[in-house]
Amino acid sequence: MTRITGGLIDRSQTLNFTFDGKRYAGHPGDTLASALLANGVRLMGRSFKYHRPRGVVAAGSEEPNALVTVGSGARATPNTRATVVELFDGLQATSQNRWPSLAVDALGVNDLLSPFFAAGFYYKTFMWPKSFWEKLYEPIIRRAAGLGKLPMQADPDAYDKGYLHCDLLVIGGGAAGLAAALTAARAGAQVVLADEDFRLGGRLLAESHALDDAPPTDWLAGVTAELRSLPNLRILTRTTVFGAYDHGIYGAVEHVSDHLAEPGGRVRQTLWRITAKRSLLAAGAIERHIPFANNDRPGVMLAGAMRAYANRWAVTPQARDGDRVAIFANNDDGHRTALDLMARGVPIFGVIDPREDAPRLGECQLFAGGQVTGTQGRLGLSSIRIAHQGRNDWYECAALGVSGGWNPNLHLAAHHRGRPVWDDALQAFVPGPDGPPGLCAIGAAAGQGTTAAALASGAKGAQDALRDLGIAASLPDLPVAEDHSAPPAPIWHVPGPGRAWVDFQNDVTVKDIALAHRENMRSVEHMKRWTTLGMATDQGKTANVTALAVMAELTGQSIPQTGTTVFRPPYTPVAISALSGGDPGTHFKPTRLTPTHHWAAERGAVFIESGQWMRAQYYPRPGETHWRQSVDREAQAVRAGVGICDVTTLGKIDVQGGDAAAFLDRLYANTMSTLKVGRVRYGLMLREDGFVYDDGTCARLAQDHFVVTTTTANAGLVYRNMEFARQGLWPDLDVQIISTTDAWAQIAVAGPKSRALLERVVDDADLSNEAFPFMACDTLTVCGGLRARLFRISFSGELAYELAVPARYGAALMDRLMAKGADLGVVPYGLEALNVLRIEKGHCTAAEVNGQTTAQMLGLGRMVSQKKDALGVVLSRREGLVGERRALVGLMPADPATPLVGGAHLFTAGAAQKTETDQGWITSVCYSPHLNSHIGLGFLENGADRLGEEITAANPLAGTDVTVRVVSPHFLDPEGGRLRD
Amino acid sequence: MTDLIPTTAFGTTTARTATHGALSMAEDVTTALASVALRRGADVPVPLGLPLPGPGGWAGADGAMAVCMGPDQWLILGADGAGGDFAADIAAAAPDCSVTEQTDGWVILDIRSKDDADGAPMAELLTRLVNLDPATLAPGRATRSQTGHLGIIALRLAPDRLLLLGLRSAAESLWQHLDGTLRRLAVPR
Amino acid sequence: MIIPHPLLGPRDSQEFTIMGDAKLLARPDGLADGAEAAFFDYLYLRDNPAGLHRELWYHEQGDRSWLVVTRDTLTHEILGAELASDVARRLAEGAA
Amino acid sequence: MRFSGFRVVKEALTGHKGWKPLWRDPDPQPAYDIVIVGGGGHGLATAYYLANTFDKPRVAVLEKGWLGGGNIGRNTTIVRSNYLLPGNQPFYEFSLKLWEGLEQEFNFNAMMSQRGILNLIHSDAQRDAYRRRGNAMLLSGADAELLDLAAVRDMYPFLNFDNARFPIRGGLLQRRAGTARHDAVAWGFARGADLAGVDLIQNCEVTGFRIENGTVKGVETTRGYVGAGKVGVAVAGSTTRVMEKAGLRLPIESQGLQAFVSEGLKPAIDGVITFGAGHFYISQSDKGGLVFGGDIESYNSYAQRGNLPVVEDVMECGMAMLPGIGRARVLRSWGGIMDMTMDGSPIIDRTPVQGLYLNGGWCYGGFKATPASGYTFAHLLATDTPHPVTTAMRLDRFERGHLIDEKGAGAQPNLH
Repeated sequence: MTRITGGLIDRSQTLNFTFDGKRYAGHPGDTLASALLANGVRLMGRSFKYHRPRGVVAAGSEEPNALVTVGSGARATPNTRATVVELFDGLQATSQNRWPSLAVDALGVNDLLSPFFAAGFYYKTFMWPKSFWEKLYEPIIRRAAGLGKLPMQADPDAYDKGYLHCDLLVIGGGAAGLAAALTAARAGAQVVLADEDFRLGGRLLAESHALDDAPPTDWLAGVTAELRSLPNLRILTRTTVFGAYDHGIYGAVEHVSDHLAEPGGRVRQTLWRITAKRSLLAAGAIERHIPFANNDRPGVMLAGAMRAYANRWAVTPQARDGDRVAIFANNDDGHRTALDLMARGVPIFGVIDPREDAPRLGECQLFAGGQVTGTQGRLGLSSIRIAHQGRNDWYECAALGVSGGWNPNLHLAAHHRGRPVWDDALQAFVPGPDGPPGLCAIGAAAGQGTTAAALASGAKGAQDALRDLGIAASLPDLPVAEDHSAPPAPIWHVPGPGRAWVDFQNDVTVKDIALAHRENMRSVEHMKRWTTLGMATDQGKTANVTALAVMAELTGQSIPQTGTTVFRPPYTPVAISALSGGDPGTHFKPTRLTPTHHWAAERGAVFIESGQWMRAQYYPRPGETHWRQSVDREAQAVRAGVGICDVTTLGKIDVQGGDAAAFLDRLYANTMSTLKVGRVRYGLMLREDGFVYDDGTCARLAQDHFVVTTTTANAGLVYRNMEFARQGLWPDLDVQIISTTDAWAQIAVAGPKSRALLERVVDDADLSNEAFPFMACDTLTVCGGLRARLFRISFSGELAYELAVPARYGAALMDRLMAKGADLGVVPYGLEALNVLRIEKGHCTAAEVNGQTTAQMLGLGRMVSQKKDALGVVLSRREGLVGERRALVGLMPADPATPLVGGAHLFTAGAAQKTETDQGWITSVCYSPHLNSHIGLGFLENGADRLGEEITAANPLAGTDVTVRVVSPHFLDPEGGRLRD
Repeated sequence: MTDLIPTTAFGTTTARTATHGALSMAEDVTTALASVALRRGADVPVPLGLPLPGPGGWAGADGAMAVCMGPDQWLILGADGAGGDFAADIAAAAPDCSVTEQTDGWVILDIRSKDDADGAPMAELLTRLVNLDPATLAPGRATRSQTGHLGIIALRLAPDRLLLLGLRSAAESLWQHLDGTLRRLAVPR
Repeated sequence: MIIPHPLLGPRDSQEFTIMGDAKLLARPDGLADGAEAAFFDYLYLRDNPAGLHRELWYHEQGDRSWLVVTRDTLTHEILGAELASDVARRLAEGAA
Repeated sequence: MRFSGFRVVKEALTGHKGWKPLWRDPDPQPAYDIVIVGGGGHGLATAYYLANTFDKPRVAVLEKGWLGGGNIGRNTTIVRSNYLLPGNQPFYEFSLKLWEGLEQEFNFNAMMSQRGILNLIHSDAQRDAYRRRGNAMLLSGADAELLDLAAVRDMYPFLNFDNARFPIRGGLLQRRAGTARHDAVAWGFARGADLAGVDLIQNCEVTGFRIENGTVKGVETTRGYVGAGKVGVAVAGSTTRVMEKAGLRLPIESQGLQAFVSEGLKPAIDGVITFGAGHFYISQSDKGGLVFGGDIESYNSYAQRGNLPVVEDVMECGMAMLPGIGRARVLRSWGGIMDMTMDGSPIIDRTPVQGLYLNGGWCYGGFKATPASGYTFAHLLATDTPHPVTTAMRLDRFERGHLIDEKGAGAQPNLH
């Protein structure tokens, strides 16, 4: 155990957990990393490329090394940073990217072969022989790559999403963030304070220096209590603000129950979309290391992290009690780690500081002007080599804290691609002026790194932000705090032989950067892409600036001339489940049900998705073993007697107003204004580019009142277009529109006996052919006073009607029609029979009106009136559209029993089959029980002139050719006598 | 009067309800709906004595309410009117307007927060349902928006009461979304 | 993004559907001479500016207003929004 | 310097001291036979083929930033030839054939990996549409297979088969499709062009065209005037901004497209899979990251970044198709500028300005086209006649009504 005294852990409780199957114990307040360290476990992972043994480097979300898989089964979560996993009882963690074990990893051989794996090596080899890439090289590379293993099972946890709106979002709950939140919340502003940690305080939790002569936890307790009492402030702990988007919108993920052994009905994570009028980035700073030879062994960590582990978690990175610890720092802050550890009884044998004038800040050996030039220890640090005053000696050392200074954590400030600016005094990049509008950095994120400066800049930042919003805020009394600012010396790496890691996880060393330089991959983006620097799971948080400095040294340019770091969302990796709201299952998109859905379900209907709708596909009867039997029966029943079908899904738009008719004349290619009241007309709508957009009917209920129908698929789009035309093109027309699709249950009643059936349900209406002819419509009552609309329109080619009643009566109407029509042989029919009936009549649906077809192709060219200005008419006259020779035809196989398939291509009989000879395709197919033949519709080159010709329908995917005869698309009753009787 | 038996938006004969923690919701099957749109040059009517509210508002009381749906367009809610011809009544009361029957176009869900006059559970619910500044749906306000990929009309009738109108055909999806949200909120964090 | 709806105030862009360049409000006269060339320009050619862009947004999950939003395509900053019907009326009066 | 396994071993044993720059950094010369504006994938490929195939070495590529810094460096790396229309499919099949020999040709391992693309089918109508497409692919000489549900289940058992809003009913598979390492494609072409004598000039922005009597004479740049016999523009999202300087308005809008990569994971997804009930496509890189994307941002933008609604939509679609990816984390998102045309298909053509040629309008599909785009654009620049597979990709097709509208979405770029 390397647990020491103090810390913010609850020793009264023990939490048991396992790592690679071995049992350990920790306490509430621990992270997985701190608990492992407390148990003397330093080896936590393997690096990506060389499989080098690795231990924890950091104490926060920037950790590049200590990645583990947490949980098991479908809940296994790979690549989880041990530094941010809050310990809970029963936690199972497993190491990754090693075989057979973490300590003995076969692919550790990669490390020995590392000279062959220099930056960019794979671009230069693995090309011979050609077939070996996919058969040999790539499979090996793929297996070796990757880190953790995804279970690839549906995520069983629940997630949710929420929306917050506030005056001020404070990102980070350290000294600066707390001061800001306090200032703003006291002023009455709506504030959201988000922090990724499970405890507010940020760096204050990790430091020992006093606030107002008391431990920082005292001040934290007071401020936290006050903040929690304020109703206008929402505190989100365990919440990472991961992205800054446009107009003050931030994405954040709250880890609601990741830290619980048993979620107990809670969601695992919540995605918050926070809309903030102003925001303050108080994300602190991230310490950088100093690359030197073999600087990546377990036991080497950032000095600030080492201090955090000691102060907050009461652990040290020693392998065992009494092991010696050293510090390598180019700045005063690094020395603090030595002081804090010594104060807690940890032996510090020395501080190595490359500054010749390094101050002596504590009672331990100071190697001023010294550098660490090497390390030893196979699975953990055992000794370091120190170059000092001309000597280069090995010293026993089990843990080394490294500090190369601090980089403001400006990630979010760069999400709008704004460039950070170099601050020479700080030797660091700070947020530039072109960050996300409304966002301002405070505290260490702005380079205000001392506690006093952070507190002050937080309070001031909040005051300024609120002033912009017209809210006056007064500055709170802030505690007296340390204010020692000492920028690092510009020492970026220790030159020398051996590999010095810059990017730990991706195994990018100083030599790789030098190679990138040699190969002219010098621009920062080329360097990054050539070496993979900064592309690991930490996005280079601990590596990028150092790499820039190394490249700058090689090119002789300054660091800002060399480039800047650009960050993209997310700040830290975010679970896909959180962003999606979890596994949507069948709720991926809304489901719309027809008014007769449950009625149909009770009758055993089989349903099929039709856009968002579920529609009855067919109604199988006992004894029917194949869907075709049901469909044939339904279709035949319609043509022989009467069938009923719910067609509610067609869009219905109510169009009213003094100029309604003129409006529809401009929307439809044909003329609507001449339609008489009480009549219906088929309408063809073009897109402005001249292609067919939609078709439907317009029923004129009154001089100034139409009901327009659209196809099911286009209902929303046609409505949108109508609003555009009404508001944007012809705002002076007196037209009002509203959708009524859902309000009415619309039932098709089709077949020669449909009139007989309807006469039994209407109240006092004359449905005779004379009184209510084909294309008539009226409002009336049915079933004893129920409001209804009746349209005599036909999709099947039979005598047919569509009857609309308020949706709540749809199911009852079906029942009534079935009861009243029993002796007429009435059947309910589904989408498949509807399809058969319409194909037999050559009516088009989405398969034919697919956005690529013209009115002329559909045989509807004459409907496009050239006498008026309607949408699409002008551009339908373009050469390419007018010259289109393909036309809708009917197709019958020479052998009626041979099925046709949609998507087959059409060729002149005997022609070679290739792109150049392609003459069209089949759009729709069915079996026609009335023709006793499979039939199809399709578009065929010069189709209208080829009736009777035998051609080939080729389906090369299945290797089949079918000889088909070209016929009229109106297979049945081409004169339309039946629907007019 | 027809002898046909109506069904609810969920295909049943009785209204659906649910309670999770402090929040409950119930389908309203009796309120009638009609839309009113101004014709060119028409004066704004006062149907059933209702002053038609401006954008983002609703007006009226439990008997009849009007909510603004868009420029020059309102939806009128008539309590217990679903059995009659509400659109005809409204048309008579708004002669220079385009009136359209909407009663069965929507499912109406009445969401209430129990035992909590300040509406804190309701406010928390709103953070999960709609991406709107709370002021947009403060008591007395109404708006169209979306929740769970579904368009809605929302009326904040009181601090503890929210009326949601969604497409009738998507009632089941809306219910699933709301029921899940209420259920999750009932679990303390 | 947040769209400043002229009637409803700031609203999340997710409530909207976008169609592109607001030049589509200036539909040519289909019965005029040379209509084909005018319609080609109208429907197909775009300035596609890197900077201020006037564009059409439809408040589909809202009040069904079509808006003309002025937005900077480099920064996404929105400088204003008005009802498309107001713009269209001005266009009709030849004052836009 | 020729790359080889031998060379890698030799350098490894000698401290990597012998590697040379992948390309020179020359200053611009006063004039070239052909100037290519844009040092992205298409521009570099054009220069490569001009110099290596069409024997035109006096070529410069002018790049305002760094080579390969445009959409070639920010895409989802998918290579395929599964188009429907005769104006497109032969071109993409030509491109796929070039891909198949590319690495040996330019002596650079771009990790072209033909692990297949599977387009999922969720309805009968979609099956018919994909059958039409698959047949069109076969007719063009490409490969295609229509899979039934059992075959899809066999191939990718982890797809959402049993709990889906839009159940999977089959798939259209192109086995020869796959992925390639995007940056390496740019570098391979750049290195090959440089070795053939092409001047690749970075940090050189074209600020204007010198046009006399309707003929282009050269370009003004931030590094001075560069004379040119011909100028070819291949600048993707910046197409309208550059062509505007020559006085041309185009049927193009620039819109943002986001893409995403997860943390590295052990191999789980072998090929490319696309969702048929929403915008989503995914593959897994050799490094282990899940690489995926979805719908475009739909608004005009030059900002190279996107917003949350699309992020959420992409993730929702991904989870609907592959609920097993939920616990993977998104590591990084990025945004590119797409030159969206009014019919969703590209333009490779002359322009009304003599000597000025346009290669653009690639929408979000330019990566797979890179070799063929370069080859055919080089063909056009070198011979002044369009390559046979690009005859439909004309600039005047919009005016004349000869559109190549794969989706049938009409003249609204954000619908393509």
